[in-house]
Amino acid sequence: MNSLSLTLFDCVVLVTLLGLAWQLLATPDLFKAMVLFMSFGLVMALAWVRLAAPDVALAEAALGAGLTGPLFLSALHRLRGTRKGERRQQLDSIEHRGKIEKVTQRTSGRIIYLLLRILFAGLLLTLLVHLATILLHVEYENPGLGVFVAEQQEESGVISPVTAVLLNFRGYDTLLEIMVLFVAVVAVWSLATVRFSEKSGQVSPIQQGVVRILAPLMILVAVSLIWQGTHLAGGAFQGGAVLAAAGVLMMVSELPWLRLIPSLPVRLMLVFGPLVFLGLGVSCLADGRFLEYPGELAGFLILLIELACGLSIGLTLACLFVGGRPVDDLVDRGQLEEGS
Amino acid sequence: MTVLFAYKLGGLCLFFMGFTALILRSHPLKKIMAVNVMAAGVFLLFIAMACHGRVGVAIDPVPQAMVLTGIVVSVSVTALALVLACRIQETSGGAGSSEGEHPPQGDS
Amino acid sequence: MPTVSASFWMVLPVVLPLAGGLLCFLWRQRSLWLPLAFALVNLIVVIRLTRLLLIQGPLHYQIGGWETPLGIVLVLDGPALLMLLLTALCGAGVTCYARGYFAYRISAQKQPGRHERQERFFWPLWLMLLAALNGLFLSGDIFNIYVTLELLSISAVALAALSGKPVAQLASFRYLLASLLGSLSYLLGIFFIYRSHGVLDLGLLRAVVEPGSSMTAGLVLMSCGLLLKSAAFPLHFWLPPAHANALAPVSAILSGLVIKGSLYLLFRFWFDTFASLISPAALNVIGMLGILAVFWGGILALLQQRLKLLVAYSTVSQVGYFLIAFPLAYHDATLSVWTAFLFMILAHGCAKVAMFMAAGTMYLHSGHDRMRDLHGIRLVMPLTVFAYGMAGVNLMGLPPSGGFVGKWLLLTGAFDDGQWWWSVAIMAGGLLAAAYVFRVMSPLFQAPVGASIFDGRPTPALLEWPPLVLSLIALLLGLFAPGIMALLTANGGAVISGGLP
Amino acid sequence: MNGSGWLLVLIMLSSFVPGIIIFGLPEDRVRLRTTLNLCGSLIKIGLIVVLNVGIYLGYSYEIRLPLVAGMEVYLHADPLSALFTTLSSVLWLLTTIYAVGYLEDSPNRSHFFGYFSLCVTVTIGIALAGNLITFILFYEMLTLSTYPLIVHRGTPQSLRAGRNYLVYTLGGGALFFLAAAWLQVLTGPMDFGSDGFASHLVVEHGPLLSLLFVLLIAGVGVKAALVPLHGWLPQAMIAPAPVSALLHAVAVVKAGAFGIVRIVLDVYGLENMIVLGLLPLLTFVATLTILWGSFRALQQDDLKRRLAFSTISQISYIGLGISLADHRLALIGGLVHLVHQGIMKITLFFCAGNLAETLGVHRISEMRGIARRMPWTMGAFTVGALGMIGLPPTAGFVSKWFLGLGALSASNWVVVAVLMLSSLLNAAYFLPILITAWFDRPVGPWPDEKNFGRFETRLMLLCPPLLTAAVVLLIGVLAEAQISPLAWVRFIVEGYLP
Repeated sequence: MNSLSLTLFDCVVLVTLLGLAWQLLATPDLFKAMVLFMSFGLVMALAWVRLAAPDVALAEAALGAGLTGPLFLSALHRLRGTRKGERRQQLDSIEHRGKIEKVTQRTSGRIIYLLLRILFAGLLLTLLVHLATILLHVEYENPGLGVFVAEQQEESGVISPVTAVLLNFRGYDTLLEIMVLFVAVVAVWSLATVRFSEKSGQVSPIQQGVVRILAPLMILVAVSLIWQGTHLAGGAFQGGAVLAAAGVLMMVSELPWLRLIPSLPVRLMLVFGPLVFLGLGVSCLADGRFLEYPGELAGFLILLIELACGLSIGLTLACLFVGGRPVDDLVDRGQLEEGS
Repeated sequence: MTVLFAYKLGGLCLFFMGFTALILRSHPLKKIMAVNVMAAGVFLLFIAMACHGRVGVAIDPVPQAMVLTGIVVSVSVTALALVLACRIQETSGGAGSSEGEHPPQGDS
Repeated sequence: MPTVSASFWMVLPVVLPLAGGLLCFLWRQRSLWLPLAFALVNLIVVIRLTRLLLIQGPLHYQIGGWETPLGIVLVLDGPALLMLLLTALCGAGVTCYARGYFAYRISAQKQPGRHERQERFFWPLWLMLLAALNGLFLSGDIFNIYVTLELLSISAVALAALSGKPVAQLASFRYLLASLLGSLSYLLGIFFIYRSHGVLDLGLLRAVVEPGSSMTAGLVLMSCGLLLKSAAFPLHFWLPPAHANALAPVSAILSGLVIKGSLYLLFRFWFDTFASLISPAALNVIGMLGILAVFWGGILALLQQRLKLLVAYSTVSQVGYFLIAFPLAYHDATLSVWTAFLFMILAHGCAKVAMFMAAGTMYLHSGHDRMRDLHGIRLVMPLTVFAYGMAGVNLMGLPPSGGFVGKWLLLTGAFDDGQWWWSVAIMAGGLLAAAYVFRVMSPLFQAPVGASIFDGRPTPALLEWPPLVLSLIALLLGLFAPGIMALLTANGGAVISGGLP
Repeated sequence: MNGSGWLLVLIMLSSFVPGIIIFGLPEDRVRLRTTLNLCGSLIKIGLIVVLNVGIYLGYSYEIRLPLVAGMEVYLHADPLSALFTTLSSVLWLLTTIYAVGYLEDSPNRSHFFGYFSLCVTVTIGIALAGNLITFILFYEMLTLSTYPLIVHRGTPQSLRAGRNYLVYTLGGGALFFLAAAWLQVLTGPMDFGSDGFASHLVVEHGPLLSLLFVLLIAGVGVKAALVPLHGWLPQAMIAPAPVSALLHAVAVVKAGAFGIVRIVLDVYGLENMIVLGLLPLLTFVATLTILWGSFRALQQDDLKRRLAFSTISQISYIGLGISLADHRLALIGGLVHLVHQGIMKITLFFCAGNLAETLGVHRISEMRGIARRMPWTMGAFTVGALGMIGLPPTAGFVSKWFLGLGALSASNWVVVAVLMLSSLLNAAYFLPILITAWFDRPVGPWPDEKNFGRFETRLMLLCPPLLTAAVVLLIGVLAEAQISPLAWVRFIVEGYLP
């Protein structure tokens, strides 16, 4: 692949990215926007591959497009009530146009509105140009922290540099990031009513059949992704995302045992990953500092953390998709009867 | 060299496109999408910087780790925002249209 | 130079509340002992850190044992410790108050299970927020600060939406979008800074920073993000509805502690890490924002009918005070203005938490917070009204409060630099604060007309004592000054970790 | 030699601790509350006698609490502060006795007496303040502790009066705070008693220092009720009688006058004042207030409002004396009027309170022949009124006499004319009251008469005015005695004009 075709590829990627983004934000129809959003995520993953960032590409594909898309779709579905016909309704545009009409009845209103938009656009453009000129400066000669990572790579106990940074050099960041995920699921549970997965009863037998084949496969892929995280592209987040996709698939096809799962095991699994990471970090305090894995054990400990977090992340993302809480203590049961 | 600059410029454009959409669009779902586009723009900037001049050779893993963290954080925040938007719609039926302060019924 | 410490105490303020949050979620904790235990242990740890700082001076703790360019370092110096103390103190107060608040609500709830659910999810979210705050004050790495800011805002938004009312959820949705925008512009700032020097650690950054367009752009973007998160004047739209409609303990946390995090960061970036990039013009802009905030917040607070909205707008006005401290700190960024800034933050933190708690107790008892017909509540709950008054004295900056000492230092700082016009804004802010505090207090002194409309149920101790204790602490802060001074200049070490530029 | 600084703290605690305890007391513990109050004030008076003796013998009492760089709480007892401390503690004892009698059955007295003793603690603090920052500290706390007293009744009018009071005092306090901060920046941290700042500063910052002086006087003038800033005083008459007595004779207004004395003598120092030429300004404001106060008092029919306006004019005698401070006699006259005015005014307010409490009489037109019904109260009132006018046997004569001599020695004819005119005006608005009380015949029943057995009113309400009236006469007659206020003022003035 000589450089010409590569640059051509870059242009195509960039143009589609910007075009998709523009179209995605401009279109009044929400459903169309969401489809564009998912394709935007996939093209972005392509860009990451082009920029030699395989881990990020995997994460973007699995999380960015693979999970955020369905999240949006289920939100849209819930927002618009269940009737199919409404999905095409330009909810966004009606509301938006309504506002503009109110303002621009009088010609003066219209001029002011126009002026405001021009001013706003002008301001943003100058800011964009200014930042772009800063980018134009010849790259500062600093090679970033890559050099340091290369030097201390072998002490980190893993081969893949990204995993080394993520879980060893800057493991504290990842710990806090997993806590962010945990807080997200707690927040979603605090808001939602008791509804782990409604029983809509419209699941066709074909889907159930396919799920029975596909789900174990996806779980296998997820575990392998987590496993290879230490030396190739992959890791807890990417593996967790695939696991979540498997979980979502199972929930959407309403497997009976899944709907009535009590809340304690789910909560245990959610807390398992963060607790293991935190516990291992604290246990390192015995003869060193927080999160300072003892020499040769580093590789093994990192793998342990990856597995535990991968599982928890998978369940967390699945719970985020479902949006409801599992049925558990009496109070919830009481609420369930009232159907609130 | 200019290819990386093109990617960075693309990232900046995404950032500002998302920013304008966030300000102008009124529907909550559109706003959340705009935020995601902005985040994608910033991540593009980070990864383009990670190559340090030679396209296709990633010598600096730290920005990649940062972007990974960023992606996970933005997914969790998007999920929370979507559930919030749905709850607002269900309880008051007035998603995004800010009809000002509700009279405070009951407690707060 | 600060000593590289191996003591694990430095990490506990973050690790303990994290573990607490996880366990509270796991055990569906409703009794007070688990969260209170974690809050008190956090207080003990911070006190232990105070002694550590006094003995060894500023400390660095390398997480994972990696040196700074690559690893993350926790930094403990005077200002950071004072913020930890504030968070620990107010945290313990809020934990007790929240327990009393939910117990009271559960005993009087109409819809079964509603307040149990709220309380069940309050504890994990609150302890996570506490961990995020402690992490933010200790962190010495700009990307790590981004992650703690993110954890802080997601838990704050979740807490704000906990009350379940549509108006609260709409407000917290806007709050979420605002803080997301802030975080993204902060991340963009990190890009520009990392790009120019490939360094993320604050200490190294301070050594290597020199005026350059990329660094300045990075600092400006990061500052805009932080200004949005701390509701500086033009970007304050999301604060009043979010803080006023949240549950009482939540609005106390949001106004008293969460706002302080990003303000503290702003001050640390501008006067410690990137001090050489700062131009007087930029400082005057921030000062102008401060003046506008003081007047805008004060006047709007006067116009409010609802008590909690008044207190929320007073937060907007008080944020203006902190911004006014910026232009005064330029010439002699020595001790005096750091002290003024920290005094104001400590005093305002305790006072605002106490004020919101007192307002919450009044709300609980009367079922509404319309100020006009709250008179006569003084006889039912004298301690709470007294606590509100003390917190008000603090906001006004009247002696003997910590706010008075802070205001005095700001004034003398202003006159020292010859920039006397800031003092006019500071005094006007004080008078505005007096106006909206007495607007609430004077009806309380009115003799109740006819039978007292408040049900005779005595207010539980857990609802009355935390606000009282915290407002008295805010009051006596002025007298603790020598102690705080000793902390700031711990054993000769300069005020800030690496020493001032 | 220096005595222990802790004496000062003890003096302040002797009224602060009872105050805090009383706050916590339930309503019905009347006897415990009264005993706490009384022994608190007795202990305080005992300590102050020890203090005065110590100061007379040359001991110095001071205590410092450093707060922040350039800011420390510094209590220091010099002769001037001893004068004000003695005055306020003695009058606090009498007012407490009177208040116990006056508020016999009114609601939430624990709060009242709590704030009451807090207020006196703060007044003592103002008296003992050793530098400007401590003065501000207690000066603004005075506002906070007197506000609840004014709005004690909880009626809408008292709330409006309280709001008005706050607007004036907090505004003045803000100005004072601003000017003090600026002054400290110019002159550096400075204690009282060092005869003002270095003279070279006057050369460098002349106009700025004059501006700061105007701001400081405006800040203090609010509480000293100088003319443009006196609006709050007549409205504060809504408060119960012991409060208006305390406010006018002891705490707020006197603190303002004391502030003026401190600023002129200790912050700026006499030489700097003369060089800056600020004394004529003070004279002008004082004379304007004296005449305006007397003139407005003439028009009032309500007894307490007339007394309020008379206070406004009488307080400015002190200002007048200070404005002629370069002449020894005028300074003595001004300072001694600080004490005399306090005692005379508190007598008048006690009597006004008695009339209102026992007969429900508030207006002067209702006082026809009231002396027949309450001879003792009206007797004390007469002594007080004659003192205000300045007739010989009373204390008022002493201070006006010295003021007159001072004005003559300064050959300032305007001041002499003002002194004579104001004495005439005093007579014009006090004598009619005495005439209607003693010589007219009472017409119809008293608005709301209550009788209290053998004496004309409760004993607790009758004794304080009689006591203070006797003191007024005593001071007048024994002016030259060794322990009279005049002797003490001479001892003070030696410190300033050797």
